[in-house]
Amino acid sequence: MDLTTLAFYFFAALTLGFGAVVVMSRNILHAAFSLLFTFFGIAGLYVLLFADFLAITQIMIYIGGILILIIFGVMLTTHITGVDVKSGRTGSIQLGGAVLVTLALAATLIIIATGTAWNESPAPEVTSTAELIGTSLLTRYLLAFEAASMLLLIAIVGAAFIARKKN
Amino acid sequence: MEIGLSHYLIISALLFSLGLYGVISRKHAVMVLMGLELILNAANINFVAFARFGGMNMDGQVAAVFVIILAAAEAAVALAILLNIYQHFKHVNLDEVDQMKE
Amino acid sequence: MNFPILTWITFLPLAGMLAVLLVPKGKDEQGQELSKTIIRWIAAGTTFLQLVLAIILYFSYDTALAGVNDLKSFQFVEKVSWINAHLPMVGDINIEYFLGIDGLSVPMVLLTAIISFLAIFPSFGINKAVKGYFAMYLLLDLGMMGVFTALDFFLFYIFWELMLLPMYFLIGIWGGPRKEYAAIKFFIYTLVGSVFMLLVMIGLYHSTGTFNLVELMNQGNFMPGGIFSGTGTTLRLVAFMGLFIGFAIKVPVFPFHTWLPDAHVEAPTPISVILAGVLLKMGAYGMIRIAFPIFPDAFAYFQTLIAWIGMISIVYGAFCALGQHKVGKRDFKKLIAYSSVSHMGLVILGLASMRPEGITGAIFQMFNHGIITAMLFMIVGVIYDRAHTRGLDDFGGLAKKMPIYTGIMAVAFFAAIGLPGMSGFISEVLVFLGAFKTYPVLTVISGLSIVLGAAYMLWALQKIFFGQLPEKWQGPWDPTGRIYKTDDVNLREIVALVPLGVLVIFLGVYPNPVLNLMTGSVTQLIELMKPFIH
Amino acid sequence: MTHDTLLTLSVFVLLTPLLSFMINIFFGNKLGRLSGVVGTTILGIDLLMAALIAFSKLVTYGGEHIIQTRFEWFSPGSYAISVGYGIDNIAAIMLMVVTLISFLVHLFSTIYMEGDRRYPKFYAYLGLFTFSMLGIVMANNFLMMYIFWELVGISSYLLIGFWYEKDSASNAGKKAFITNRIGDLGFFAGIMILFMTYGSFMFEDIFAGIASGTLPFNNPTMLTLAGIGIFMGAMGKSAQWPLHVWLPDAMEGPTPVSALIHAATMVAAGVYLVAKVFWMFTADALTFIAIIGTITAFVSATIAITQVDFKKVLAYSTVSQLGFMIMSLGTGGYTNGFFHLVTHAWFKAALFLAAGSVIHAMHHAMHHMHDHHSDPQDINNMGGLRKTMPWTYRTFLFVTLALAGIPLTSGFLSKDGILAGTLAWAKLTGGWHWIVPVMAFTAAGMTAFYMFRLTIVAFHGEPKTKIAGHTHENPVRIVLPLVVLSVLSVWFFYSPNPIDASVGWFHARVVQPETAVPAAYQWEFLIQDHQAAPAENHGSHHALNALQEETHHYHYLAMFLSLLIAGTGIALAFAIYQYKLISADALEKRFKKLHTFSYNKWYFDELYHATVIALMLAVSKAMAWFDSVVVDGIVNLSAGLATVAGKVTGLFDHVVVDGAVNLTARVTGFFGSRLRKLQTGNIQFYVVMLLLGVILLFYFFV
Amino acid sequence: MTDITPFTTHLLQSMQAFVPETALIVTFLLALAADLIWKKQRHISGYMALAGFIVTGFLLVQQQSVTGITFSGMLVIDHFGIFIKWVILLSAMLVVLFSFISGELHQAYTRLGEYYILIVGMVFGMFLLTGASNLVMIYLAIETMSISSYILSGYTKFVRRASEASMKYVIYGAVSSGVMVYGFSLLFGLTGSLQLHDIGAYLQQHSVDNLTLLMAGIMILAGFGYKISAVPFHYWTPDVYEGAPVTITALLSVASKAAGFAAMLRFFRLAFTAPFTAVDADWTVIGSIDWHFVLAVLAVLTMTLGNLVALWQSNMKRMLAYSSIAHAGYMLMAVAVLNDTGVAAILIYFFTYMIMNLGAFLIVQLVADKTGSEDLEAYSGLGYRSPLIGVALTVFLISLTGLPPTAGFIGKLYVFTSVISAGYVWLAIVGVLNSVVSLYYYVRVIRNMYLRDVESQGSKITFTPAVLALVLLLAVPTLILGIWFGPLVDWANLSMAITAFH
Repeated sequence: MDLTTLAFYFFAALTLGFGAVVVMSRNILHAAFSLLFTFFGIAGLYVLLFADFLAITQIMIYIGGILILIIFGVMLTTHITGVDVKSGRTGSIQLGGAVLVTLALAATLIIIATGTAWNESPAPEVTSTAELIGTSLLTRYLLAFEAASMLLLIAIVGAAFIARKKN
Repeated sequence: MEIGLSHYLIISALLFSLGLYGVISRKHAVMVLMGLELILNAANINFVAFARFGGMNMDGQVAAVFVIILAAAEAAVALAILLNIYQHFKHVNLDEVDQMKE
Repeated sequence: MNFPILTWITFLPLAGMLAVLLVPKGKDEQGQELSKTIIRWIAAGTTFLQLVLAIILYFSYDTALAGVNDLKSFQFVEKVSWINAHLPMVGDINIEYFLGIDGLSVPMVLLTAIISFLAIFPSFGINKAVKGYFAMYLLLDLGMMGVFTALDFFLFYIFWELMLLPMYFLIGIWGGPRKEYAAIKFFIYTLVGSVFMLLVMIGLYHSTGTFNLVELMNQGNFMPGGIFSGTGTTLRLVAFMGLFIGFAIKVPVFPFHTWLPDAHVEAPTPISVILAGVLLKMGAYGMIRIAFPIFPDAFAYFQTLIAWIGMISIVYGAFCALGQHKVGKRDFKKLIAYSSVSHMGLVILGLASMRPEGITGAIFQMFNHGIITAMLFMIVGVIYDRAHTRGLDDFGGLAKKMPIYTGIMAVAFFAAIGLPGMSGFISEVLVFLGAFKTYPVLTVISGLSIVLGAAYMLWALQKIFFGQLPEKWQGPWDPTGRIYKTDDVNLREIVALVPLGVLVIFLGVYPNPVLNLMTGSVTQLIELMKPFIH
Repeated sequence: MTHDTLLTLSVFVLLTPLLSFMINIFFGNKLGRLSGVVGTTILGIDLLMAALIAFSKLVTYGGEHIIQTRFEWFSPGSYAISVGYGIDNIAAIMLMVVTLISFLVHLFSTIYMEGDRRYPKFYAYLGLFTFSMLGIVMANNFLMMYIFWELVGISSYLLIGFWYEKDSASNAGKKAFITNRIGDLGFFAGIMILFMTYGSFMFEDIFAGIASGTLPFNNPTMLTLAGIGIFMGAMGKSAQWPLHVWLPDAMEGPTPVSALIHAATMVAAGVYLVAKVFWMFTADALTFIAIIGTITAFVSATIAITQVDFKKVLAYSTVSQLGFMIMSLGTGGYTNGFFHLVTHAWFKAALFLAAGSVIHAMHHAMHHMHDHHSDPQDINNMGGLRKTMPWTYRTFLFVTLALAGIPLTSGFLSKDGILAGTLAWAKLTGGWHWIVPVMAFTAAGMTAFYMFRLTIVAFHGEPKTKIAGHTHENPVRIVLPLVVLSVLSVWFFYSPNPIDASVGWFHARVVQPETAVPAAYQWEFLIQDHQAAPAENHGSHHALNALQEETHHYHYLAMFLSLLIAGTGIALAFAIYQYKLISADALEKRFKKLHTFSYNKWYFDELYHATVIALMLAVSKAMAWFDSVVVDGIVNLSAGLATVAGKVTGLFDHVVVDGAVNLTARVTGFFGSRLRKLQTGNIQFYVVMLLLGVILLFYFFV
Repeated sequence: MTDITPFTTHLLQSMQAFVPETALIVTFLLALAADLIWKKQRHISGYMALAGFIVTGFLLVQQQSVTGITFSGMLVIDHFGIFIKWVILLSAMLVVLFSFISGELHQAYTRLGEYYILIVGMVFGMFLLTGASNLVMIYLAIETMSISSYILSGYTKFVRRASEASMKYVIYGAVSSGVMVYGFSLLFGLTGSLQLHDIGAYLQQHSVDNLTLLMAGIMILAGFGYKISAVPFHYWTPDVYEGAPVTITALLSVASKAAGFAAMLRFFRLAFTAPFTAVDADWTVIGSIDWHFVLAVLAVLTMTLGNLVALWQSNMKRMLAYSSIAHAGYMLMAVAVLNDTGVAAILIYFFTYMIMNLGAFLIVQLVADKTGSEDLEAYSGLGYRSPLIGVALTVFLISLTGLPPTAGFIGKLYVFTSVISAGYVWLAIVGVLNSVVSLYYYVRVIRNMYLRDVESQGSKITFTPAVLALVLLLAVPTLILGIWFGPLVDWANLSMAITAFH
């Protein structure tokens, strides 16, 4: 078992293990912090997949941005001191449905993942993906890039409006 | 055993399912949002893995970049809306926000 | 023909409707009454003009020309391109404003004009939302007339659907206690029928590239590969059944008839008159104008089934009418409604026979049933207006109180049971003769209606007119004498009823004026169908 | 008088009564009591014209089969339907019968109906009836026949139910009409068979078609069936068993109406029809006719014996006599059957008018005594009328003799012929057919018995009630018709020989027509020896067929037997009711069951109520229920409308009905509200459903 | 360094085709600025938006000649897209007009700056979606319009149910788009491309695993299905439609659906069918998955559920929500035939649907403003209390039912024509039976307006002439299109070909 393999299993365990904690923990703060480790594990997987730029983006945006946002959300919508932190699950029938549906979907996806002849080809050696991604974003994906900025603008205007307390 | 594409895909599938489970089963809306993030991350693992094993196809990584951007925007808007819900209900338990039905 | 008489006759009601809508509302009490009167007379005038046009049309109609599937021998044809658009895989959509009449439609046009005009008189009794009532009435008139004059399937369909909404309102707003139920039931039933028609229309269009009903009758116009091309294919059978059910619901025949008793019971008198007098005829008309000649092969396939349906309707309707005897509220209108099912079953049986006598009889029966049932409903209306009940048990001995009424009533009742000397007899005999040639056994069973018809009609006659007058009706109908000055029918009612009675007797003795209209067309229709009938 | 004149005049004869109808229906209220005068006058004119025609036809053109015309009425499709009218010898005679009796009834009614508030209407209906009846007489095709047939039905409906305030009267009218319609159904079916085969309604076309060997559906049975169908029409009108039930009820109508309709004309229409289309009956059809006639004659005779209502006795007697006529025609005795029709018309009309006279007198007496409860028609309330109403009694007695078949009366001539005919027929056909003459003779005997029972109980002895004692003879306008009709029942009007009708003009003019039916399907003895056109060998005995020969052989035997039996019957009646040698009550007790059975008319009404009518009502109820619950229910179910109309009693109990409604509601609920419940309002549930959707779609399409 | 000259040339060309969208961006920014500058002006951004839409309209007319694949295959500009853009633009303009008179919005706010701005943003997202031909682009466009609509549906944030609607919308939308993105990733894994054309080309040349393709397809359909509210991805629709302001509900029900259909059709045309097919022929579906059938099943489910549940609704907005689900089902029938006739039918249907549905919502808005209720009961006697409104609503509902002589009939006529001429008779039969069911709930409203409360007749409700003019602006075309629809068909006929090749 080489190092890559070991690293893979480590990051995979990190991702899935904390992922499980995220969705199962009764304490919302535990969940939020577990999410951090999940994202970290994913970033590790990206590295293993030669996506260095993405790994860094993952850490910066997710951990630095989204997760902070979420923790803010937790703070603003939960009485930290109260019992509320321990958020329950929904009703048992629905929970049963959730388990079933999730398991069915997971099984199906795994069957598909392992059984399919994917479009695979040997990867050329790449040193840094940042340049390639940058070129892509400013050439082929220029429109998408610009549209994304527009989207962010809309999101800012909208979120700001909704989150404002008074008109 | 060589770590191949399917390993990543299985991780992604499991993460996707975990995310869905979170969305479905958690009462607290913020936890639901966390589940959503897991879903999007699962898709991203797919994109990146396919990019890697499909001959370093950068399209996959670019797609993942966009997904991350959108996830951020979505999270922001969703949290803003949650705050608004909190104003009304004094909680964000999704199963109790069901005034409109049938 | 320079004067577009068919357009006039069809769209005159629309002009009348606009005029009605433009009548301003008087503000004070007196002004309001005035506007109601003006509206009523506008409607009467419009329909009267329509009747005049129909009579002119009747006298200038050339009975020598056959029509049916021969474009050249249609009369008063008006043909203008209306919609012209191209679609892939479907080709050019060519919808024409195409009106014309032949022997199959002339009697119906006449009938529509007569009934529409005469039903105005009972409408004078309507006092609620008069403007809306007459506007809807005239819109309905437009739809009915359009159905009988249109020769383009698309146009036909539009007119066909156009009547639904006015009819819904007329039953629903001005109807009886369960009007909402009856109105929606009517609406939904008819719509079920017409959506199938829509599908077949589209399919036909896809197969031939035309909506022209006359060209659709030419099997040569079906393009190879069209879904209705070929003969006797399953799809053609299905399409025929779709059309047939669509029309059968309107007729209505068993088992699609249950909307009729409800609609009749709840509808106000003039609307019952129109419903029975004209609307039911549209179904049977659709069969001979569209379903049979376009799908002769499918007709041949289903001929026996159709005859069975006709027979069952005849007997079933009669039994149900008789069943009013014991079951449920004994409602006069319901009785007549079921008798309509029975009488319209005769039409179906006649059509199924595909014999000259049968078809002629069927069309004539449509005409006669229109007139006779219109009379019957007006007659019900007369006592309903006075007594505010139609329960057969609530009456008795009216003959003593209302002798003239009884006389008119007797004519209508005897006409309804097919008494010789009345027009209904001729058509019944013709239908039976024609049907007997093709389906002897079914016809003999249908003959049961001769007995049953007499039974329920005479039973009703007895219930209402004979025996002792109940205590509560001993006095005058209207002690104040404001609305009804006499106990017997008033002038307005006589004006509406007597022409129909005269027509019934006249056509019973001398049916040629109507029969001659259709002989040529009926022969043509049978010639068209003959090659397909084994 | 040329043919054309004769035909034109017939049109006038036909339409004149219609004129009376029109005048009286539209101007009756203005005319008031004058309407009777108007009606009677018009009928008088009509009678004169009819007499002219009858004379002309029977004397001048007696040898010609028929004087007729045809024209096209209307055209369904490519050909036209022909109709027409014509006068043959039997029509000429019938014209006289109808117009004369109608005239006399008009006259009679001027007194009898005097006090009625709808007096003009009564005359209007009489006019309409006469018109319709004349139409039947003149029709030379099935279509016209059927049309006037129905018109007769409707006018008799109006007349029977004339006193519609009484439920029994309007019920009787309805019953008459509907029972007739049942027969008409067969009639119409027969017509349809014939029209389909021969393409025409004209008698001549159809008979020519049959003679040429064309058969309906190429099947002789169908010709028989057509014949039986036509005969069913006759069964209805002529009140043959089992459709005879309407006639006794029809006595609810005013008595002159009974005389006109139920004695002389309408009920004769059936017999007339059978005579008119005698050409087309096959052997099987004739046998059927004979048997129906015999049963009718016998059954109704037994019923008549025990009835106590004056008019009911006469009614059953009428039914019985009609049975005789039909039986005669069925056994091939064409001339005698028709002869009996004519003679019976006179004396039965006389009997009914006499009954009317009695009832009128009884009414007056009751009115006088302020008695409104007694039954003026119950013979047990009468007695001794011989003294108070001598003219009525005399005429009544004479026509009773005629009905009983005593020599010197017309009734003897005709009935004797019939009985001889049955013997001859039984001999020629043999086997169980002998039952026909046996029953016929028995019925003849019973006729004599019950008629004399009636005469004795009503007229002889002391008045049984005070009312009877206070009766008085009626005025001349009532008595005159009685006298005229009685006189017409004397033998010499028909034959110079009081015991042999065959030498008279009637037999000369009413000749049995040659059958059109192919020989294979007809009695051998009905086929004449030589094939000459019937018009050329009228009025002579040369064209006798085997049956007629045989009838002659039986003439004297029949005469002897019938006299013996009738005499016995009369003697018995006198013994029981006049001289009380045998106690009627004792007999009644002794034969309690038989008496009850007869008194209740063999329970035919009850039987029909329990079977046919009950079945009809059950079917109609079931269908109405089916309609309002099942058909509607199915529709409501599929349309998603949860309404089922109609509370149904009797057939299905509420559990079933409610169950059906609940089922409807439940299924509807499944469609609409169940799907609606999926929209729980819980967003997470929505997500579950979304995923479930993905999974299910995936596995569905795999 | 690669030579970027060809790229810049292409970019400049692309920008030409991007003019209307650019106009929208400019409008967005200008409105944003104007809103900040003139704070007192209540509708300033609304006027800006309206002006911007009109300009965009003009530019769109000019576009008619500029078509092609732009931005390296990110966006396709073709007549099909332009037709849909017109539907989007017109409905957005109408909704802006509705908003000017909406009492619901004005009760809560003195200014509606962000409201109109977000509408512009949403229109921009829809324009992008209409032309998007790259998976990333599709995702991005969907998110752009979604994020705007999340906010807009909760715009009246002091209203509890609006907030609830917005929350449900955002969660459901996020899950749906997450599932869709996962589907995208699977498709990417199968074909190695994000470009729809390339995916199509790849699928045509290689045979791929059906199971996976099906899973990817269904997951992607979940995304589109969510946008067009197709069963079983419709759950958000009733709640959001009920909670959102009427104007936004109207916009969602027409414009957003139109964009969803456009993207879906383009996706199927480009990715799952062969690019070159004979004129007037069915598109050739690549692979052995019967997409016709999949879509037909979705269509049947969608219209049946929509109609059956609509029967039970008593809230007008909610009823119209289910009705809009049903209409999506009718249109899905025409998608299922997967040919140009079907596209033309959808275009015609959409145009008519836009007019009648907006009309219906407009009246719901007017009535809600006057009576304070969206309940069916509020409509009792409306036909007498306000005759013109009553007649107009009757026309709209009849049109929604699909009876002649109204525009809705024409839409149905062409949809059924396409379905029947493709041979799907069973589907057509299900479709017409559904429209019969729909009659029942539409007529229920008419019943309330005319058959109920006739006697009392309530108090008269009056409206300003401007409002009535707006109503007529929608009612009259509904009738006219019912009897004179040649030009519409011609236009749809010109626009039905979806650019399917490079």
